[in-house]
Amino acid sequence: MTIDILYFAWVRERIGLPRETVETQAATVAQLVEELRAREDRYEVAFADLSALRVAVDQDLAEFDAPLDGVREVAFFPPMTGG
Amino acid sequence: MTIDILYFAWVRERIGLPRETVETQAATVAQLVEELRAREDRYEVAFADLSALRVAVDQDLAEFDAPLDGVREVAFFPPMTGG
Amino acid sequence: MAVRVQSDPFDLGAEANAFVAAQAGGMGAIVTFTGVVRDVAGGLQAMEIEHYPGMTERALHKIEDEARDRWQLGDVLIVHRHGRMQADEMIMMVATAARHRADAFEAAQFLMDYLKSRAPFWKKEHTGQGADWVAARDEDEDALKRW
Amino acid sequence: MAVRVQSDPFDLGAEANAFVAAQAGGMGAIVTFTGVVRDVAGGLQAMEIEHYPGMTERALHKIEDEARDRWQLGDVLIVHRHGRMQADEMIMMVATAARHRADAFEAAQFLMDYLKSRAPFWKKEHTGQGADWVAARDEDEDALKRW
Repeated sequence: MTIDILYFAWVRERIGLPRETVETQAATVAQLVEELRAREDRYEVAFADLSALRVAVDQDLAEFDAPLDGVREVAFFPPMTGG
Repeated sequence: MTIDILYFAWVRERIGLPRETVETQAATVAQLVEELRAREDRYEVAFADLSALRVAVDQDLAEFDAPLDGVREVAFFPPMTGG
Repeated sequence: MAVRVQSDPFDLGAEANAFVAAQAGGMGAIVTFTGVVRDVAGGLQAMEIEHYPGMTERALHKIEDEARDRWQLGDVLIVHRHGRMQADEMIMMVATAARHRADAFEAAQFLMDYLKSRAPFWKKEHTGQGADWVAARDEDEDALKRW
Repeated sequence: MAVRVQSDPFDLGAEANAFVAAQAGGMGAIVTFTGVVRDVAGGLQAMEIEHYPGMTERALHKIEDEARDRWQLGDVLIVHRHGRMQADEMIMMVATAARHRADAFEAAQFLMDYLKSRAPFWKKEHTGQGADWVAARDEDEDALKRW
């Protein structure tokens, strides 16, 4: 399946791009992360500490074990600091 | 001694005047209240239920047993409803 | 620090903007509370507010001093009207500035709770059926217990 | 109900006055919170706020819906800027209207607590020494536990 992946804040800066489209068979966000980490060092660096990351699935906050079935958009970013 | 007495809200309306100056030997606010109640019916009516009244002595909230020594101004009014 | 008691209307927007502009650089959190004349039952012709000149300002300053002892605050503003006003007119406002939002929020709530029950204002509602002094609410007295 | 995410500055005073004017007759209590860019250490050249278009609006509406489930509210307004701004500029504001002041205060605090940690905004501070993403504070995450 085809999924849009978005990166924000320092995750975007470490990976070096704001979004990309991937073709994946990953069943969960965690499996998608493993696929990305295996690609290149910059992904390995960005995803080194998952406790420092948050994930949104189709624009709702989610956990790393969230399923990807039917999902169109996954976003990775640090804890939010608005307000 | 000479004391200015002020009345506010329905206390003012029941007594029929906003302020008056009295000559008194009362030692406490409660004794002053007894002197006033003895004067006329309208005072008796206004001071019938002390739990419905508040008192300020020289512009600070006080209790009915507050001493009057050196005091220049005593005010009686219902519980406050600002804001 | 400013306490104003006045019969004239005030402009919340102008007060709020001026309040923010006057803060020192570190004050990132600004809270305002505004009280508006409510016409709950329908038929309110006027709200009349009586106060105790002299004691009012004294009481408001004491309440502000107390808030400053409890929280780290920048400026504090209290504006309260007296006299007659109509439904939907603004009665009063407070504003607080602090580095952290918890301080600004709590101080504003504290100011309001004390102002309600400890500052010498009395409200009278005029309707077609006559005029009645607003009774103090037990909840307002109870609200003081949390501080 | 209004949620606005914008790069342009907003006018707190104009927003606050329009918010009060738009309320139905029973809403006697209005609370606003305004967040201002702080330059705590001195030397802040700019604050940059990144957000997640689409999810941001969605998250803010969810937070507002949650507040409406918990308190009796009139209107709610949330305005949040993104992009670059300077020290002392206003970053964001919320406003709440309610019949009773406790509802207006609590709802505004709730909106702020959730907005801080659950709406996708990220702050970056630019100084003479470079640029750093602002770290989330444990206190902000802890603040959610009271609700």
